[in-house]
Amino acid sequence: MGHSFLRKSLAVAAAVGILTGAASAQTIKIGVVNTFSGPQASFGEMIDRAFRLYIKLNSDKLPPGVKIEIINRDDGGANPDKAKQLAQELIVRDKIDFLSGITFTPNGMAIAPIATQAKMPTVLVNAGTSVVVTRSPYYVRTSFTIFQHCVPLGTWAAKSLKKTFILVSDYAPGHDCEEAYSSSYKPAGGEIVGVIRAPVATADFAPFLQRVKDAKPDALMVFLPAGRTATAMMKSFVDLGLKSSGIKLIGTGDIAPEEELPNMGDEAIGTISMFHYSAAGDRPANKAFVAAWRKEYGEKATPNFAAASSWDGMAMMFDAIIKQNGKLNPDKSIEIMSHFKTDNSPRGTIYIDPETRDIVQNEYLRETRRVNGELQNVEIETAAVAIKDPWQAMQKAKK
Amino acid sequence: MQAFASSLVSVLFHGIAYGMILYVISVGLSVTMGLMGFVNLAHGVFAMAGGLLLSTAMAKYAVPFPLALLLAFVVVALGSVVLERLLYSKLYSAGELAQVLFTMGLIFISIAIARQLYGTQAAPVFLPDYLKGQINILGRDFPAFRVVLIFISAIIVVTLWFGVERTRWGAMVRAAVDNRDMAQSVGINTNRLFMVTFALGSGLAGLGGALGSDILPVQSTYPLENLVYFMIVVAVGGLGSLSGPFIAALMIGIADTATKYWFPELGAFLIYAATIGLLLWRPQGLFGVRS
Amino acid sequence: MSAPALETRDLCKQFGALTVASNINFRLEAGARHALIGPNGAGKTTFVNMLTGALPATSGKILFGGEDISQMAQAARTKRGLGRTFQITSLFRDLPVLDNVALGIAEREGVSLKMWKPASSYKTIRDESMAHLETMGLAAEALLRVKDLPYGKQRLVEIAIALGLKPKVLLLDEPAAGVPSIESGRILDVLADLPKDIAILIIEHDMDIVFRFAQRITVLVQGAVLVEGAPEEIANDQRVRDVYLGEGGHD
Amino acid sequence: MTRTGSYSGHARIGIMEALPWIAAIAVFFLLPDYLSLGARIMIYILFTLSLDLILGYAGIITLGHSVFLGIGAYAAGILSVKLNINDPFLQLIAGSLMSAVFGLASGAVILRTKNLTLLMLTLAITAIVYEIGNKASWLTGGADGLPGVQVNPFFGRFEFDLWGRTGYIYCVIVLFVVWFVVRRLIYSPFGAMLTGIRENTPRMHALGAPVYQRLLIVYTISAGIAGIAGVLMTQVTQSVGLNVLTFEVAGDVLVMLILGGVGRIYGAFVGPVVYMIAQDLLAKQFPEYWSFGVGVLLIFVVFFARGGILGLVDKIAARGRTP
Repeated sequence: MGHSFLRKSLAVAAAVGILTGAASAQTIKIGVVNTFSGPQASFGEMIDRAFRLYIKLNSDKLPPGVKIEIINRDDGGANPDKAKQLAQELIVRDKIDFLSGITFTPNGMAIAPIATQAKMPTVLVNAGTSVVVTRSPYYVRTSFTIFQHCVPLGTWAAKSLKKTFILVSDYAPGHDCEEAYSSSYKPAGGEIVGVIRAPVATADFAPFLQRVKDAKPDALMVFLPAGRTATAMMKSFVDLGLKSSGIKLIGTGDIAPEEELPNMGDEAIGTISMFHYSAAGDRPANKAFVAAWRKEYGEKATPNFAAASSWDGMAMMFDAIIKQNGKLNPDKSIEIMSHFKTDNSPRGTIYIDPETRDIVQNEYLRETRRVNGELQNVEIETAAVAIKDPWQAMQKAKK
Repeated sequence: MQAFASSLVSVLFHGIAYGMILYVISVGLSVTMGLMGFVNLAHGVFAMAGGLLLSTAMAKYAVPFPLALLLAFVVVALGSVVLERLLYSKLYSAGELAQVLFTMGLIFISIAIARQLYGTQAAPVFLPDYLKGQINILGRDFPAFRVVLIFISAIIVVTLWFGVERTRWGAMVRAAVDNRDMAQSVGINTNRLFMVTFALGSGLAGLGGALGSDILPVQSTYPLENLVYFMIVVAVGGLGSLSGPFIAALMIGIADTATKYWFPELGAFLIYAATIGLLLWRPQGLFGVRS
Repeated sequence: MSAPALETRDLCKQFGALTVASNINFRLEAGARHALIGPNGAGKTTFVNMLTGALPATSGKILFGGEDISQMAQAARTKRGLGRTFQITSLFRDLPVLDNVALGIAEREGVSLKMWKPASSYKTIRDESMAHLETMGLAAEALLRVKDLPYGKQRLVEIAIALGLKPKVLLLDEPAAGVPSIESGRILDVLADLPKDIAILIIEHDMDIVFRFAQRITVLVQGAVLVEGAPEEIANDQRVRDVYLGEGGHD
Repeated sequence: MTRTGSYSGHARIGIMEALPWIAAIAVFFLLPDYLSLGARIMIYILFTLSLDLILGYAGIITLGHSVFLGIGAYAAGILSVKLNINDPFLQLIAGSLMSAVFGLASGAVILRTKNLTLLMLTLAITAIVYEIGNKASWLTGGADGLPGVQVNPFFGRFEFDLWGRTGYIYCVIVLFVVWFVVRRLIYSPFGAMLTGIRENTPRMHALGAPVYQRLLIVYTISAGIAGIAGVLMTQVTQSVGLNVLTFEVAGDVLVMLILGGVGRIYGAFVGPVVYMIAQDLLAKQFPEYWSFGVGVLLIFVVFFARGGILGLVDKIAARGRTP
């Protein structure tokens, strides 16, 4: 009885599907596994806002009759089992055409097998561990990799800062950054005078920084998880007199996130960070992006790197939809997205490396400054142009 | 050798600062747990509230720092009385499980409220200029704020101990911790005693949360993230004791700092392992009146 | 002469500076009906707790049938045949009366670690529990929860549990405390009918019960044995009278 | 009704007890789109059931039960990824054993204590194991998780599929077997004895029960069952993340059990079903209110419904019976 009921309901569903299809109003569904709750919830908002803003401003470019629907699901943070269930449901139940979001690497790892199984074109807009994009041929990444930041940072630092102390969070991305920085810094003549792997949950950085201070390096290279501990680190850096003793604070953009700058105050001024995006970037595309963002979400709102990646990720999905005129084929979609290129990203020129399906972008050296009374990460140099993920190259070299 | 001595001074300094804050926050927990036998996992909520109050008062209403500290103490103490009368007091004899669940519920609620009001970022605390920078003591530079923090905490500790040793209230608390039934039978109004003590303990937590916002940044998940440390102080120090948690807090503060300084790769291992060892050696804590 | 059922030698207990038992030397002969009396706070319950192992003694020895059990855990002492009841009823209040008794029998019989067959299928345990309840006149209440029983009957359950352990020595800590006098008569009848081979030590305030039941009486005052003797000796002992009169008589 | 081994009651399986299984089968046919959520619910029921054994029956309060879920989960993951052992049943047995051994070892140490000290020790041990999981990234993948877990098709035929059918059936069958075993255990003299410990530990001492040894046994069994839940989670997700070792998961499972009802076996069924469906429906619409809601719910249960949902059902049923 169960079976016949099931068959009937499927038949009804199919009939409805045909009818709506015939009406030529086509809805393309994008399933988003994202983080809206828990301590990392700010990602969810950034990504969702970027998606919706792009759709709002660009829906006229879609083929006639095509509409985009976003279906959000909350994974609550790095919860692979939950993320996988949500992705599975989006695919099976909601019959989505694209999967996106994927804030955290473990979640991306868990979803990969079903993305492959379901041939689901998936756009990673945040997870930053190099290996994750290799887990499925249906993965494309618009975000970044840790190696992309930390390798150029090492290259740049070696030019003027001869001795570095490294402080990274003691988890996989932190270890990646430590490795990446050393790989370019040491061959260029830099000396690493100490490494501290601090527990991820560190609240008080004073003891670590005291040791850094005692080691008297030229630079302190810091990698922390995005979004919560940077302010505490920055305060201790100044309080303990590291800044006044001339040690340069350098790191990825995570040590001076736009949303935390107001809380940091003048302590943050002079911080050097390597990142793929700054809201203060003066490219016209970025100025337009930030202006649109503020118009939509208020004068005080500022988009961050996750917003930029998501904006570009949506642009990429639009590209695939437009090029196929709304008649989507997963393999075709992946093919198109793997060759995506734009000069109009808020990040400048970006493209996808067809071989790795990974992002190729510029890395900007920024310095935190006060501009018109507002703290900004001012891009002072394009440190790397069209950099591919160095990790992939290193893996190849190993083989 | 001199380098080692110098680093030892640093470790002790930061360790004591951290330990002092842990103590000011946790002492109330030790006393209420010893006095009322209440497993209050939500003690950190009061500390968070203190920190958020301080942040708001200073950032929004430009309240000077000392006044904001006082405000944190008073408001949290008063707020805790309301909770105590309405909810806590109903569960004094309800058994551990009910207390654990109730206080977990409080934690969840407070996290949600804090996030709604303050977002996920740490609440900003902009110290006045006179607390910034370095103070030179005996030829060494120390961060000014931490010096002040140790100083204020020391005053609080001395006042508290003096209060418990010399006042009628203190005598009643000590009597009731020793033997609640006895205290009741000699005419101590334990209801009021509990309320006042709870308020004081929570107020101190609020003060500690505010004072320590530099060391333990205040954000919405604060009560959960720091729960283990507060509990360790109390469990290791011993329930119902004033001096036990003091020594435990200093030990934890210094040990934690020393690990971070010399063996950062050990992370929190050492603290947890030491806690487990200590509790197995003395299940009632170092100076516990009861387990 | 065979070893006494239970004996203590120089048993002491101190809580900090407070001495609650000092050099207690005590013998409970096999099959004895012995009472332990003394004013409030004399240390009677502390003494019982040390005998059963609920409290460790500070110094001294406890011998059970001649064997030194001073260092033994409470459960092991129970297994050897040292049973007790509690002063304040300490029952499984939410469980049926029958189960209160059966749990002890199951421990005695060593079936508590059986994990597969339902407890209710262990007929012998069930039948024996019922037999003890019948002895206590509680057969009709076997399936009620203990907390639904009147207080006097709860005291009877206490004794039924103790009997279920088939003790060689039974320590009764105020079996009739708080029981209305009608029902305390029942308790007394039950006690009188207990098998003769069980040595019984009763702690009791009710002197009627003590004098009707006991063949020997030990008087404990401030943690020390004041005097021991036959009931009539105790009744006529001036020191005992002083102690009790000084207290304003017993209740 | 509190379900408990009893010398005075009976242990027949009632009609109502078939309900969960009828529901499980019905879901398979009627809600084929919900099977992956269904499988996760089954896993959490298993996990909650293991907690009910020690909390509901033996009265041990723990804030670190996730450690056993995590050890089972990582054991299965490491077996597959590092040792290439992909037999599902071998993983199941190995994971459960690992977890049980850890339960035995840690229980032997901590069960000598009680109350707050015990609570703290459960927390501290879980925190340490979490740290190890994070640090030993060569073995566990650290914070990136351990992906690429392979599970051979069951009996050489049934693979995990996109719809989650195989996973669902597998989880239901494992749960059924464990449920049957746990039910026997609860109704056995051992279960009756556990209830005795929960109700009145000093009295059990006086009855001659070596309480510590008994607690250790049940703690080990519970750890083994939680380990099974962990293995299932790894197998169904085909990867493992550090989240299985967090305090959050330990807290979640506690909430689920309390919500369903403690010491009733079926509380462990009702709690996760209600909690996870509510989370699935509400958390995505009102993520910011979710933890607020859970907090209010907990307090409500403590003050007004100590027996959880099943306790409320009992009360209503009792009211219906007495006119």
